Amino acid sequence: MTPLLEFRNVTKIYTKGLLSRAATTALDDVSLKIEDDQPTILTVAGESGSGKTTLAMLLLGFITPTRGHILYKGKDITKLRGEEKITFRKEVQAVFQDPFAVFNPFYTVDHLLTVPIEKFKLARSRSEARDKIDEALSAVGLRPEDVLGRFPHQLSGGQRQRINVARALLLKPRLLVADEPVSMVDASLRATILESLRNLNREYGISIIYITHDLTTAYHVANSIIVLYRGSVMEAGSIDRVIRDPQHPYTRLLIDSIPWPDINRKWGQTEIVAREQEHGSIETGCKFASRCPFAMDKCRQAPPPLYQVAPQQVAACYLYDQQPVVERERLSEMLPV
Amino acid sequence: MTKNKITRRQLLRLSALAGTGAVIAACAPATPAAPAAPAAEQPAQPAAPAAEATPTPAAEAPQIPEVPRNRTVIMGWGASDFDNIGVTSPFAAGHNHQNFNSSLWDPLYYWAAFSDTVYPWLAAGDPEYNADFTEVTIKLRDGIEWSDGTPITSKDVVFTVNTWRDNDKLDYHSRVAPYVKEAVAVDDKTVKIIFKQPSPRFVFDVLTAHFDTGRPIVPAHVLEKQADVTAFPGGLDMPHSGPYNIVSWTNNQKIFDLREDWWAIKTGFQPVPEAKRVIMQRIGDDMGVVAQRVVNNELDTALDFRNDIIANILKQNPKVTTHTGQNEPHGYLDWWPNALWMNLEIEPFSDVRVRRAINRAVNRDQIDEVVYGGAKVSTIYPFPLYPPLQKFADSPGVQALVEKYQPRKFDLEESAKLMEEAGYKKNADGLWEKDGKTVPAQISGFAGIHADIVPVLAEMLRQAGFDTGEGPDFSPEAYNNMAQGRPGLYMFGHGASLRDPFAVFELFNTKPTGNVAGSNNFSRYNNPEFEKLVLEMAKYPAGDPKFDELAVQAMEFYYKDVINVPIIQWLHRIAYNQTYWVNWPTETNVGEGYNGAFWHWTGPRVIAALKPAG
Amino acid sequence: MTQIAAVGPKPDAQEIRYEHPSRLTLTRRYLRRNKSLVLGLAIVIALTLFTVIGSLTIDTEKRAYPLAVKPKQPPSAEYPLGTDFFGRDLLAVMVRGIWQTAVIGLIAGAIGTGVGVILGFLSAYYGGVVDTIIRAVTEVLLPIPAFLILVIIAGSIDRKSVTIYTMALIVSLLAWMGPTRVMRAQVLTLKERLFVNVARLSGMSNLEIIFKEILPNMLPFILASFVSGVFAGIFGSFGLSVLGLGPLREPLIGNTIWFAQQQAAFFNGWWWWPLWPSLALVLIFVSLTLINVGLDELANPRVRRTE
Amino acid sequence: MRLGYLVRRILFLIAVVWVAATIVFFIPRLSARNPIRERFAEIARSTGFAPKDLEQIIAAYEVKFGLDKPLLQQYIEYMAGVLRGDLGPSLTRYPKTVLELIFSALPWTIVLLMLTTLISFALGNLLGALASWPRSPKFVKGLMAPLMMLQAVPAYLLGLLLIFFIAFRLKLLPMGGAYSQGVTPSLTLEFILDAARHQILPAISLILASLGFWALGMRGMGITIQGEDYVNFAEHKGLHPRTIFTQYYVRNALLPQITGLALAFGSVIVSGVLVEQLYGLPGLGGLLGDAILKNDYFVIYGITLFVILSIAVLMFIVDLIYPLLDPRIRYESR
Repeated sequence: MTPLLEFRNVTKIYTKGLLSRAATTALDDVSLKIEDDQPTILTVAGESGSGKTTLAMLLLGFITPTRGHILYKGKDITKLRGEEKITFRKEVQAVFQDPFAVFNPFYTVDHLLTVPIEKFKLARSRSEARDKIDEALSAVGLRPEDVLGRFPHQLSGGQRQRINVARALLLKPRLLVADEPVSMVDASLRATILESLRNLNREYGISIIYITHDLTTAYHVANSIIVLYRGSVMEAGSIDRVIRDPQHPYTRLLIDSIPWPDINRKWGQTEIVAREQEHGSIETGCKFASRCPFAMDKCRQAPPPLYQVAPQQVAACYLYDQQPVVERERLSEMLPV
Repeated sequence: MTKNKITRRQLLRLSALAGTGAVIAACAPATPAAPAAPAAEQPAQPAAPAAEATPTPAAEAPQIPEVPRNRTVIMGWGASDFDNIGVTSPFAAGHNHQNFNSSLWDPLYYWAAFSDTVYPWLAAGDPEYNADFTEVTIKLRDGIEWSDGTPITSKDVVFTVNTWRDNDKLDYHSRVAPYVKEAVAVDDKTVKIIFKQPSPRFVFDVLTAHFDTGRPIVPAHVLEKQADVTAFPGGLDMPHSGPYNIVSWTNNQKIFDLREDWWAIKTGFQPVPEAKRVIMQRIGDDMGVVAQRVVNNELDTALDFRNDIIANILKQNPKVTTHTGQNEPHGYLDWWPNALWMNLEIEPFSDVRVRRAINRAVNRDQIDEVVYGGAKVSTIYPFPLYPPLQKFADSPGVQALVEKYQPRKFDLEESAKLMEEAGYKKNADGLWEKDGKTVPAQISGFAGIHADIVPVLAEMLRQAGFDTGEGPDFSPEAYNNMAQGRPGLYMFGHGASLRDPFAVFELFNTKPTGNVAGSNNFSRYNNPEFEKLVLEMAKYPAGDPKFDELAVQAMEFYYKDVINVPIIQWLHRIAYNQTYWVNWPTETNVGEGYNGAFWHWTGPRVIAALKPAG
Repeated sequence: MTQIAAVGPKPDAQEIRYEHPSRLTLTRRYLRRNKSLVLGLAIVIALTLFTVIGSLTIDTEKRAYPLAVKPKQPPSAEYPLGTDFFGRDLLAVMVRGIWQTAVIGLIAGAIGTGVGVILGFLSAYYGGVVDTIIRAVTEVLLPIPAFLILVIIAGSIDRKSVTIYTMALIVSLLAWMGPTRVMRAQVLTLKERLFVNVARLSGMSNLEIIFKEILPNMLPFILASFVSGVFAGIFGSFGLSVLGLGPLREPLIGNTIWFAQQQAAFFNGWWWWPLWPSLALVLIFVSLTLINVGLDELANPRVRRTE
Repeated sequence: MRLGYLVRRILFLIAVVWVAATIVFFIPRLSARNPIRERFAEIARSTGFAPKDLEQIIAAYEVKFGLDKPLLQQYIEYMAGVLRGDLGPSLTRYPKTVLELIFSALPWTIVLLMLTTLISFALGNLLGALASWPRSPKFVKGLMAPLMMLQAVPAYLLGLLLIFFIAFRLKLLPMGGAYSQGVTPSLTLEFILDAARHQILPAISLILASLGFWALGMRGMGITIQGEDYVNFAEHKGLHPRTIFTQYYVRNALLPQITGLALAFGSVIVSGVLVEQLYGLPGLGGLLGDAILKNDYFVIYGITLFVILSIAVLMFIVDLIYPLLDPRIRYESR
C-alpha cells in the first residue's frame, strides 16, 4: 500500500549566496514513511539547528529538497498540479510555534479560518461556514464570540494558539505538522493544546508530526520519536524506549538536561566535552563526535550507520557496532504507531 | 598643425603670452595653492600695480593701496558678467564693455545724448567728409599714448578699421566690411578712410562711442602680434588708452584704480578725475536686495530699477536722487524702444491681419497705468523720441500716418474681426484657432528687466484670444530663439536710431547694409520696395529734405505692414546716491550731456564728472 | 515521571473578557495617541477645504491671473489676502496655486510610489536576474542627487513645453528609487513572515498572497513613501520654479514667490505678496512631515512604545 | 576577503560616477539649445549688435570645442578627457576652462557648505540624542517640534526670510555677496572675518533647514538604543549617566547617522545652488545654476561629476571607517 507520506533519502543544503562556498547541510539523507491507515504521532526532536524545522518546511512543500524526493500518496510533491495540489494543500496542514506570527496583523483572526473554508470550498453557505468555525473553536475550548472579530494582538497567546489548532480541526487534514506548538504558550495552557492535538489524532485519525526540542511534552503525546542532530538521525524508535532508555550519547545528553521531577536524579551528569565546532567545516565522520565523550577514531572517519539496539529502537553510534545495521530507508519500520 | 613642432606662429604667440599675458597665469586658478605669477616677468609699467587678481581667497594677493571711501565709487552690477575674468581686449571673444571695461578704452569721439554733442576725444576735431561722402579724414590729438607709453598713432586707427573689415569673427565686421574699401595712414596723425559707397553716417555709427555702440581704437602693437585676436583675452595689464587700470578682478568684484599717467591728464586735456577707485560689485538677482544696499549707502549706484523700487529708494534715503530728482518718472529716456517682434516669414505671422489684430489687442494706456505707475512710457514709434526724432515724429507727414493707421488704438472688436477675416475661430478655451492650431503667442523677454511688463502683455493677448502658452519665457535662449526666427512673440529692445530715423529702417531691411543693430532684422521683413527706399535714403545725411521725404514713406511701410508691435520706450531709472558723490548727470545738471548709465561706453565720462560730497 | 498528567480541554472561564471595539473605534483611539498624524491630516484637510471652498466661491479662472483686480492692494475686506503687482487677487492665486502645486506633488508621488511598489515587488518576490538588475540600477542611481538632475533636465527642455504636468513628470523621473528600495526590503521581510506560509497552506495563490496578504501590510510604507514622494515632488517643483524654470502663467506656490521676488515685494512693502505662498509652502511641508512621522509611528511600533 | 570587498566597493563607486556622468552627459544634449549661439546672442544683445556672420562664428567655435562630431564620439572623447583630468573648456566663458572655474568657486563652497553640514550634523545629533535621553531637561524635547517644522522648510525660503528680517529690517548682517566691497581676497584675519560675516546668513539658512533631519534621525536611533540591554546593563552597573550618554548612547546611535553624512554633502551642494544664487555667492552652486541657465554643457558636466565623485568617495570613506567606529562590523572577516 502506498504510504501517505514518504521521504526518500532527502537532503537539504543551504548555500549562502551565488559566490559563497559556505554551505549548511540542514537535513542529511533522511528517509521516513507515514502510513495512511495507521494514524500516528511522530516526534521529531533536536536542538535548534538540528534540521527539524527544515524537515517541516520540506514536508509542507515550502522549500524543495536538494537531493531525494518527498512523496505524498506516492506522488512527488514538487510535481503536484491542479486538483492534486489543492488536495495536498488541504490534507497537509500545520500548527506553528509562534501563535502571533501566523496571523496577518492586517486582518481579524477570522481571516485565518475563513480563507481556507473559502479556498477549499469547505462550506456551501456563509452560515455553514460560521457553524463549522463555531464548532472548531468550541472543540478547542474557545467561545466563538470571545475571539471572532478580534485582531490578533487583542487575544492572549493561548487563545491564538488554540485558534490555530481549531484551524487544523476545521480542515481535517490527513497529516498535521505541529512545529513546537506549545513552546511559546503559558505552561498552564500547554496541556490543553496538547490534548487537543491528541484528540485530532485519536478521533479524526490525523497523523501528526510533532516537532519539538522539549522531550517532556513529546513523551506525553507521541508514539515514536526521531532525534536529529545537525540534520542527521541520531536515534529513533518507540518514544518509551528512547526516552526511558536512551542509547545514543547525544540523546542521553538531551534527556539528562531535562529537569525531571525526580529528586534523586542529578541534572547534567553527562559531561559535555567540547563546545560545538563551527558549522560548515568539512566533516566526514559522526557529526556529534566533537562533543561526544565516547568519541573514537573511527567516529571521525565515517558516519555511523543505524544499529538496532532494541526491537523498536535504533541508534547511529559505533558504540553499538555489534548490533545489526538497519538501512536508513527502513527507519520507519522501527517506529511504532 | 603637427603636435611636436612649434610653428613660427606658435612661437610668436608664446612669446607674446610670456610678455603680456603673464596675467593669464595669475588669473588661472588651476593651482589654487600656487602664488600669483611673479611680477618681475611683466613688462615695466610703473604706475600699474602688478596683476594680483586672485579669485581664490586661499592665494596670496599683494595688497592694493588703500583708497578712502569718498574717493571710491561703488557700483552694483549683475552676476554673470564677472566670470569672464581677464577678458579686456575689445577684440576678444566674450569681451563686454558693460562691466566698466569701457574705462580702459578711449574712442575717437564721444557723443552725449542729452546735449546732442559729439566730443572729439582721440581725434583732434570733427571728421572731414568729402562732398559725396565717399572719403573721410580724421586727425588725431597730440600727446595721446597707450598705458605702456607707446604713442597712439594713425597706425592704430588703420589697424582697428582694417581688422574689422577683414576678420569676420569680429562683431563690427559686418558694420565695416560693406562700406570700407580701405583705411590708410596719411601720416602719424592723419587717417583717411575710403568708402565703397557714400557713407555719411560711418564715423558717427562706428567710431563714436554712444550707449552700447561705437567702438574704441585698439593698440596695433599688441594685437598685430596675435595669431587670433579673438582668442587673446588681453589680461589685466594689456596696454590701453583709458583712465583706469584693473587692479583686481574676481568673480565677486572688479576694482579699477585711476591711472595718473593717463594721456588726457598728462596733456591737460581733462582734469584729474576725483574717483580714484571704481568698484564693480557683483549683485544677486534680487533687485530688492540691491535697492536696499543703495539705501544703506553700500552702493553709490546700480543698474536701472523698476518704477516702484526707485520710488521706495527715494523714500527711504533722501540722499539718493535720480535723473528727474524726486519727481516721476525718476528716469530718462533710453535708446532702447521695446517692441513685440515676430517672424513675418512663418505662419501665422505672415498674415498682416494677425499682426494688426495683435496690435489692436495691446492696451497701451493700461500698460502705462499698471506697470509704470502712470508714467507715459508706452509708444507707437520704433525709435526713442530724442529731440531730432521727436521732431520727425511730430512732422505732418508722420502725424498723417498715425491718423490713418491709428497704431495706438486698443480695440478688441476690431482685433476679433481681423482674426475672423484671417480665418480664425475661437475654440473652447477662448483662443483663436485655425486648422487646429492656435496662434503661437508665448512672449519671451529678458529675465529681470521684462519681468514686470511681459506677464501683463501676455495676459492682454490671452484675453484677446492669442495663445500665450504656459506664460512668459525669461530663459536665456529667448534672444537666440528670436534670432533663429522660431515661432512666438519676442519682447525686445532694439537700439538703432539716435539722431535720425535711418538706422531703424535699415534694421527692418532684409539686406543688412550695416547699421547699429547689424543684421538684427528679426522680423525678416522682405519688401523690395522698402529695400530700394532704404538704399536710397542711405546716401542723404539727416536734415536733407529728400531724406525726410523718404523717411515718411518708409514709416508708412512700418505702420501698414506692422513690422513689429511697438510697446514701450525704455526708461533708465538709475539711483544716484549722493552720500559720497555728487554731480551726477540729471535733468537739472546736464553737464556735458552724457546719459547716466555707467555701463555704457560713455560710462567713464559720467564717473569722471563726479565730485566728492561735502 | 508521569506526574504531568494529561489534561483535557477545559473552558477558560478565567480568561479576561475583552470588549469588542469596532475598527472605527480602534482607529479613533489610535489617532488620539498619534498626534503627529492627526495634526498633519488636519492641516491637509484645512488646505483642501481652502482650495475646494475657494474655487467654488471665487472666480479663480479670472482673478488668479494678471489685470483682474486693482494691483498692489494690501489685505482688506475686499481682498482678504491683498493683490499683487500684476493685478491678481492673491486669494484666488493661493486657491489655484495650492491646488496646482499639490497636483504636481500628487502626480510625482503617485508615479514614484507606483513604480517603486511594482519594481520592489518584482525584485523581492521573483528574485534572480530581475532582482539583480533592479537592485543594481536602484543602488547606482540612488546616490546621484536627484534635484541636480532635475534642474539639468528642466534647463534642457524647451521652455515652451513646460506645463505643470511635464514638471510633475520630470520630478517623478528620479523619485522611484527610494520607494523601490523600501518596498523591496519590506516584501523581503514580509514574505518570510509565517502568515504568508499559512496563507499558502490555506490554498492562496502567489498573486493572492501578494495582494491580499503582503500588500495590506505594506500600506503604511506605501503611504509613507507616497507622502515622501508628494513632499519631494513639491520640493522639486518649488526649486525649479524659484529658479524660473517652471511654467509662469499658471499660479504655483513657487512661481508666486519668484514673481514677488522679481518685483522686490519686500523692499516695496508689499509684504503680503510673498507671505501667503511662503506660509502655504511651510504648511504643506510641515503637514506632510507630520503625517510621515505619524506613519512612521504606525509602522514602527518600537518608536511608538516610548512616545 | 577584505581585499575583495574593497575591490567590489571601488567598482560600485566607479559605476555610480560613470552612470551619473553618462546620464548628465546626454541630458543637455537632447535639447535643441546651443550654448555657443546663445552666448554670442547674449553678447550681441548687451552690446546692441549681432554680427552678420554669426553662424560662421558659431560653426568655428563648434569645431574648436569638438561639438561638430557625432555625439557618441564626443561622449567617448569627453570621458577620455575626464580620465586625463581634463574637464574641457567653458562654452560660455571661454577661454576659461571648467577646472579653472571649479577651482575658483570651490573655496567658497567648501567653506560654506562643508562647514554648515558639519555644524548641522554635530548640533543636530547632539540635540536629537538629548531629546531621546530620558534624563535631559524638558525644553530640549520641546525643541524637536520646531526643528521638525524647520526641516520641512526649504533653505531657499528660510534664506529669503532671513534676508528680510535680519538684513533688511534689522540691518544686522550683510544682505549678500561673499565679502565687503573694496576688500581684496587675502589670507588676513581681517578678510577672513569679513568673509565670515557674509557667510552667516546663508549658513544659518542651510543649518536650520537641515538641523531637524539629523536631530530627528538621532532621536529615533536613540529611542531604539534605549531599549537595548547594554544600556540597561550599564545603568545597573551604576555608571555615571554622562559616561553612559557619551560612551554607550551617542556612540552607538551615531553610526547610522554617519552614513547619512556622505549623502548629505551631496544634497547640501544641491540646496546650495539655490542659496548661493539667493545670496549672490561665487561658489559652485551659483556657478552650476548659471551654467544650467546658459546650458554650458562642460561646466554642468564638470560640476556634476565633481559633486557625484565627492559623494561617492565620501560614501566609500564612511564605509571604510565604519568598522573602526563599530567593532561589531568586520567585512567578511574570515
